[in-house]
Amino acid sequence: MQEIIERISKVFSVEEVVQQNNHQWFITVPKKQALESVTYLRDREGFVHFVLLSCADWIESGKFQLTYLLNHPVKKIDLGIRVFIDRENAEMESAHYLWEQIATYQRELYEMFGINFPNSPRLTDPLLLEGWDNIPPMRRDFDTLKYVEKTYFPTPGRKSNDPGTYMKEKLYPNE
Amino acid sequence: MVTPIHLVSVALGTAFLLGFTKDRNWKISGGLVLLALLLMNLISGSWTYALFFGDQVPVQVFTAGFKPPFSINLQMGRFEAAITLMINFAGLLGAIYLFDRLKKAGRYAFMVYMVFILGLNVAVMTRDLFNLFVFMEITTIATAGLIFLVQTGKAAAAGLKYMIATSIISGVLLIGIIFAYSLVSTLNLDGIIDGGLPLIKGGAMVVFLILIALLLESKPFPANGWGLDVYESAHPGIGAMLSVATGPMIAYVIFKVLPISGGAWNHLIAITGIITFVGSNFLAIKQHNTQRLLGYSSVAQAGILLIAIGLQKELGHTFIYVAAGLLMTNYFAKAGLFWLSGLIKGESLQDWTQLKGRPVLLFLFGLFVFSLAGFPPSPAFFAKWELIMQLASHGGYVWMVFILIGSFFELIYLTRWFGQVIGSKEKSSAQPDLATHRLVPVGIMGVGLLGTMVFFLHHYAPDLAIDFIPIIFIAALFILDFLPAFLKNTVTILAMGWYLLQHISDVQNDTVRLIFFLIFLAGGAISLLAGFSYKGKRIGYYPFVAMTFVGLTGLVTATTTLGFFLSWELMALGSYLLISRGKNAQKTSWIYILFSVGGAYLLLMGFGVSFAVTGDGLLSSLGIAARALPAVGILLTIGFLSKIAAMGLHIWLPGAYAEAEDDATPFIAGIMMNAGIFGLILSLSIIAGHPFTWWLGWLGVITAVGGNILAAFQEDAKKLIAYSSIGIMGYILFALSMNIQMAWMAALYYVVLHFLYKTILFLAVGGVIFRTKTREMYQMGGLIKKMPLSFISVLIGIIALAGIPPLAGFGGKWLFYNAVVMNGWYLQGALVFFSGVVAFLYCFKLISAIFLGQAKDRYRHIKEAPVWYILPQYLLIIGLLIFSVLPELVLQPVAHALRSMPGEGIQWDGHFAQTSFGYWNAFIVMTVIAIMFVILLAWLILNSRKAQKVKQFDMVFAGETPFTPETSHVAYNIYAPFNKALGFLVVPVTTWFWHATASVTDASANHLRKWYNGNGQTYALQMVIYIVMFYLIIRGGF
Amino acid sequence: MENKDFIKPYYESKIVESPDGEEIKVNPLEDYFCGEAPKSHAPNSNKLWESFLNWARAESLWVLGFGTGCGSMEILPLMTPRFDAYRFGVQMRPTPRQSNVIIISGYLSVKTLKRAIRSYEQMQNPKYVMALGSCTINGGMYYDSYNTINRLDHYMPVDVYITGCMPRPEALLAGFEEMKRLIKAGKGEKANEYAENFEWYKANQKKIIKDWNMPDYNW
Amino acid sequence: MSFDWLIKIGYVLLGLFIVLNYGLLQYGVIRRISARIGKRIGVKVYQPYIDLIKNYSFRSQITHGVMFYLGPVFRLSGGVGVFLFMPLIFGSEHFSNYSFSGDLILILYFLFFGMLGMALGAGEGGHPYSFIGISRGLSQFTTIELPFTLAVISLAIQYHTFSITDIVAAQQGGIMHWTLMTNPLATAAAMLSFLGMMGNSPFNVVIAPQENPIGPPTEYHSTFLAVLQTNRAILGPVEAILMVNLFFGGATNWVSLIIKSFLVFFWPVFVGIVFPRFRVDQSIPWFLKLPFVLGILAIFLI
Amino acid sequence: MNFFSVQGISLTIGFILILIGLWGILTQRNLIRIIIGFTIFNNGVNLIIVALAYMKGRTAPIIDQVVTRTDAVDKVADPIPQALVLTAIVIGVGVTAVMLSYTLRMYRAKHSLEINVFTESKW
Repeated sequence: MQEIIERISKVFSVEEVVQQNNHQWFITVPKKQALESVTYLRDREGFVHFVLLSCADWIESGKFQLTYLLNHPVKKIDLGIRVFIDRENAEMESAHYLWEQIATYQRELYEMFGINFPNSPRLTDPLLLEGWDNIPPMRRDFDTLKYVEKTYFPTPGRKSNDPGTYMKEKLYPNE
Repeated sequence: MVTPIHLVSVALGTAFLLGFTKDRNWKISGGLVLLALLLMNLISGSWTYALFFGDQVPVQVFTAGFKPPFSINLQMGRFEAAITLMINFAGLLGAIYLFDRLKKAGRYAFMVYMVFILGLNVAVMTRDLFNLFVFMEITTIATAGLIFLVQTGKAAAAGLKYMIATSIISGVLLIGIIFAYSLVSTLNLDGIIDGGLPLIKGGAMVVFLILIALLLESKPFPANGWGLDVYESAHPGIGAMLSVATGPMIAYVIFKVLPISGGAWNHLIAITGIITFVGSNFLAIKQHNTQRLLGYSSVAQAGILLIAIGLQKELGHTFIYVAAGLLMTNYFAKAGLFWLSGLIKGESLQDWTQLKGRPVLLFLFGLFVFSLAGFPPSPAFFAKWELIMQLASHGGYVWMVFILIGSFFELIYLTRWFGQVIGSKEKSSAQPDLATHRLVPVGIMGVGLLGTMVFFLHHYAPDLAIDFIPIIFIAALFILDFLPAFLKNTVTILAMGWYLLQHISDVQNDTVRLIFFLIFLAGGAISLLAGFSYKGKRIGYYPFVAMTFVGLTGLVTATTTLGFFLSWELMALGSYLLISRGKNAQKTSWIYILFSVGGAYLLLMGFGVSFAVTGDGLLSSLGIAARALPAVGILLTIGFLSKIAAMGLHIWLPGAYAEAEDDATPFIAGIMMNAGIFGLILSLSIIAGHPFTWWLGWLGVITAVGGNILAAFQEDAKKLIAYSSIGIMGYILFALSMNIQMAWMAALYYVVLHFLYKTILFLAVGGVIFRTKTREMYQMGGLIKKMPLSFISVLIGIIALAGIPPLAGFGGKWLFYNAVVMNGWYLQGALVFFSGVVAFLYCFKLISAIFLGQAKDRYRHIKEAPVWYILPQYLLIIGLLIFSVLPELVLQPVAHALRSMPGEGIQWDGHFAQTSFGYWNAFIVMTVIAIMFVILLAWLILNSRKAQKVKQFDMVFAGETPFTPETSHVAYNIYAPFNKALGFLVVPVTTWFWHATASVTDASANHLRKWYNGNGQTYALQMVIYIVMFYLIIRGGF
Repeated sequence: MENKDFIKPYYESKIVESPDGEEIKVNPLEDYFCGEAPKSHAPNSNKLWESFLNWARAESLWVLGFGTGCGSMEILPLMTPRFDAYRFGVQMRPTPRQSNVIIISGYLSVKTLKRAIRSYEQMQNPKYVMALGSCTINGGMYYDSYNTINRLDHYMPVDVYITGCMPRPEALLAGFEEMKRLIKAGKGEKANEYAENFEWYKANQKKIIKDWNMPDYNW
Repeated sequence: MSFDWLIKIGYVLLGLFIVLNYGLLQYGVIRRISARIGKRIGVKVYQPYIDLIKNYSFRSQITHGVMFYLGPVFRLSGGVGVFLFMPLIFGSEHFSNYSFSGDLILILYFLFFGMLGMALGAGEGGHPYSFIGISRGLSQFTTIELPFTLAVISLAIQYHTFSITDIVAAQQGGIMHWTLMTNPLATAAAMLSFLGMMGNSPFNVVIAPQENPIGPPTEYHSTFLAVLQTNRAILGPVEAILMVNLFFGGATNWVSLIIKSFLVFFWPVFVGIVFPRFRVDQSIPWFLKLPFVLGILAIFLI
Repeated sequence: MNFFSVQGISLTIGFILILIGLWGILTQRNLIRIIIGFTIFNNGVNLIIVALAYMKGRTAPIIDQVVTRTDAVDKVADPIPQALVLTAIVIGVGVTAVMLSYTLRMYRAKHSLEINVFTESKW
């Protein structure tokens, strides 16, 4: 694995390498090199299986972090390519031509985070949220509870408990 | 009487006189020529009249006051008079046609033209061999001069080739003549004939030289490249003269010189003729140049004329009719076509689309083409009939086969040409050249052809034994075609009704005939009602409808084989023309006519064999003939099989039915198809019990299964019904193959039913197509709400078709089961019933894809089919329902008619039908089912009377809604699993076979025609080889 | 945002050409769907007859096989030899037309709600709703999710609630028994309630289903 | 004025009533038996009655059009019609129904009447699954009928009649006279055909509940469905009775009729429980193999 | 017939000329040569005609002082072939003239005298 990362470091400017566990690494690359490195890994290094594309909202630093998780089916290792993009007018190059299923992930990210992927097929078709008319719900500046209270007729008098403390109280009241 | 020598003097005198005129005085010179030709016409005409109709005897004219052998003598007999008349008449019209061309070329051209006509006249009349040679040479040189009228290098080259060929011929001829002279010391033809040349040493060689030269002059295949090139390159007017003036001249010269061989050469000439006829027609298949095609055709016609000349002994007294028929048809039609081709801009066959939209010219074109192809009532039809009959009676079956093969090739290119012209979608942008002086000769030729037709019809009237009023009616419709459609429709329907009432008594005693008579006329009249929905004139529709129906009626009323065959061909021609009116029908109608006529030729052979056995042409004696020679029945049966589209011969049907116009299909499919059944009844009744019928039964099974399975896979509504027709024809064929009463009863019952429900279905579907403007079923859907009446028609139609009780269709199934078990054809029977279950597939597809399912946006405001489509459907439905309740109305008379057949019949007790196997009471079944249905309906209404009416998308769709009507209408290829399981049964083997046959024919014609490589020298070599080969062969044969 | 924006392209009005060249305006929502509102159907006036019919309805509960959320896992064992709901006249049907019970088996996202409503409305009167698990009562653990409803009875009338997260199949059987009891007692008239309070239900439904691209009542 | 016809109708209705109840109970019993095979207790024996009453008791219905409305009527007419033309009890004038107006062939073809009506009704429902189900059903039916046709022809050869009454009469006098014994090949072919005719697994791809929600009657509900259920309760036993009449000696009284037809009826159920479902393109060739060959042998070896 | 008689030799030469002519027609490519071939062919034919009319010891059938009307029957050869050959020669000249005029026209069209160039119309 180290050799792979070394080799890729020679071609791309890898910014940060994180080892999650024995078979999972994450590297961070600049936005411009993201898809090139994914292509490189697929074509040269044998990461032919695309696992997922996910997003994390770093609202504090004004960034979205995209992760392209790739799998090497022979060596049984995963490698995630992390890319940081701007939160304002978030936009990323579409990667649907690498694996067709990426288009669906991109639809999801468009819907949940509002990240634009130009030229991605059926990008604006609703995936889960038919008729959503608010800011994308997975953005951290979206206040879910307020939205629910406004929309879904919450049961009056409903109380919520922290499951941990509540169950401890219930099951082991003496401790 | 004017002495025939004036034919010479007038022509010669005029030619000399022209020398004194000036080029600019073309009016004088031209007028002189026309006057002279008119005069010559009068002379020949008066002789012809006197010789044929007066009591004039043939005369000999002696020149220089001596009697032969010391002088030249001209003879004016019947043949000479007729042929000179033909030549002069063509000469006159040709001069008119070519007038501007000749005028431009100056007075010498007129002179050459006169000399040309002169040469032809004298060559016909002279009885002196050397004189014959001289005048043939004069003709040749004059022809060469006339070829010069077209100032192209191509024409010049063709002229040189012509000169090369004719010079060789003349050399050979001259040597022959001089040796003949040296052997018998006379040049007089009668003298030479009396001299007994073949008996003298070296005489055979002399005969060979003379006759081979004359034969070569008639452009025998394959040493005739030069002739074809001339036809192609010369002016069409000259081509016409070559074909219709020179051609008869040569033929007659051969005819008159032939006796010098003492009969030894007769068959040789005929063999040469048949080779030419078959070969030229074969090569013509690949021609695209009009004039070259006509050239091939002319050569072929000369060939068949040679057959007649060669076989004159066998033909006996009919020779004159055969020869005249062939000669006249070619004369009028070929001249007409050549002259027409001069009107057309461009040389290709495609350019003839310029004729579109000009009904009169199209009519003439069709008249010429179909006369050439030998359709009735053209003289060629009678000539070929007579030829075949006489050949058959002399055991010349091989001749018969080859003549028919040649005719078939001829048919291929002629009908394809015609089809291209009327079926082609794009119209040539060029305008034809419609100068009056060119149109008039064409018109006169057309009139002449019609006149000859009348003459021949009149002559053969006793043999035909048909009613001429219907034929006159067709002619009247042609003339009145400018009237509006509804008027013509009314007239046609009324005429059919009138004819039915007038003549029903003729067939009353023969139930089988009566059934067909009623189907053809009453059914036809009802189905024609749909024609009222069309506006405008529909030029060229009703004459052909009438032609079809006249043919159909003639089939029933005919008592002679000739009458039957004429009606058959008339029907084929009429229906072909109707089908070819369809928008995309070019190819399918062509295939249709080929199969139709192919079948008809088999009939012709069958009738020929029958004539050979019995010596009379009565339909009633076919049975006697078949007892002696079952081949009669077998040939007829196979011929009729092509009409009912038995598997293997079926590929014409779906396309033809689908592409015909929507209101034409019902009577083509529902009614005309019964003609084939009628024929089969005729032919199978005479070979009943022959082992051949066992195979026929299996063919019926295959047809039923194949037709029905194929129907299930169709997307085109009309094609679906068409394939279903094939299936039902299979049932009927199967039933007719069984030689028992029950089976034939079933077959006839099916005939009636098939007529009823197939006409209903085609009318209903035709009405729907009339509104939706598409034939693809999956594009329709949900029309039940818009067209409830059509839906009910189709529903009743398919219930009857599928044989579900209580409608009449079940009766057919019941009779079938009984017949199958009685006859012991168990496995076949089971397979036929398998095909019956397959019928459900297409029945359901037909009704569901059109009427059920999702309505499309395009048809949201569509209206019910026109009332004129609905009305005949419901008239027929009433009939169907009556037969459903009271099947004995059909079955009892039929049983009576078939009582002489072996096997048991049905015992009737009121409505109760019983056989030794089973029983059936249609009346009670209907009553019980109707009462039960009403009660149950009442029960449901009681329970759910308040049901909410919903619209098309209000259905459960797994929580979703359908997207579009198109995506939710399951109608396309719905039997895919069935195809996966049983599709191997219907791989298109037949289509492959016919395609391969067609390609092989096409390719070999294309390959063989390369023989004519266009090099004059090669042509000369071919002639030399021809002479040598001919000599070697006859030496071997002598 | 206007609701219209959510209408799928194939339900937009369009102009098509008829075979005769005439132009036809097609509005799919009106032309393809029946626009009638549901009716309330009064029970048979003959009490005895009606109670007989109610008995039959109660003893023949045909359940629409419609799984939402995690509860559908609990329905499947009902048909196994261990629980064998057939004994109680409970059967599964694949089409709403032939069912009279719909089980909402757990949380309902807005997207699923739309389909659930459609299926419910396509069932015929009388019809019964069984709500399974906390999520249908007060949102359960998804009470603050941006896309799941909290209270089912604001969108369709519920006959029986079964508590639990998730309830076991035994609880479901008990629910069926309860539902039978209600029906036999003549209290299974929620379908009529739905028809009578149609406006209120529709308003609630339309409040959260923003792309309302179907007729008001799905026949 | 004779009232014979009235009495006749009375007996016919009585027979219909008996057959209907018998059919409903039979379905209940069969379902209970098949539940036992699956180690379940299963429905109540009278559950089909409850379902029927329930379906008739729906208060609202929808209709897609006239043919949709008529479809179930056609279907039930088909079922009742087959019953009407079928002699039930041999030797009983009262329970021979209207079998004097048509023979075996009439019954064979009348079976299609209901099928056709059902297909058209379902077709007007416009549901794609209806069309798919119908096309599967019709495709499959083509070869299902073939062995049966051969068997019928074989019977006609054997007994020289198409009359069911006569066929039954020829089989009287003990089990050794049954067609089962005298013509085992035809019986085998027909019984294999019968599997397909009853539409149980493995030949139930038409209504394939999982992939294609119950096929043609997808849109049918409430009273329409009740009518279809009524038909099923009548047609199933009647088809079994047809087999009994043709191959198992018929019946001279109700008891033997019910026992025999129940056993015949149970045969496809038994097979259905054991075997999984065929696709159409598997079932069509299946019928063309063993059953077809048996049928041909039955014709030639009789 | 004696082969070495005048008649025999003439006939032989006539046939040889015919064959030479034919050979020329069939082998030469140049149109003019072909036409010459025809001329030779014609001459051969004419020679045969004359040769056949030959009668030993007789003179040409011209009635003048030498051969009077009365003894013509015994003295002159058969006059008919003589008459024929005149006609044949005339016709031959005519044919040659027509051929030559065609050749002229063809040469103008394509500036060639090769016969295998003129194959526009074929097949």
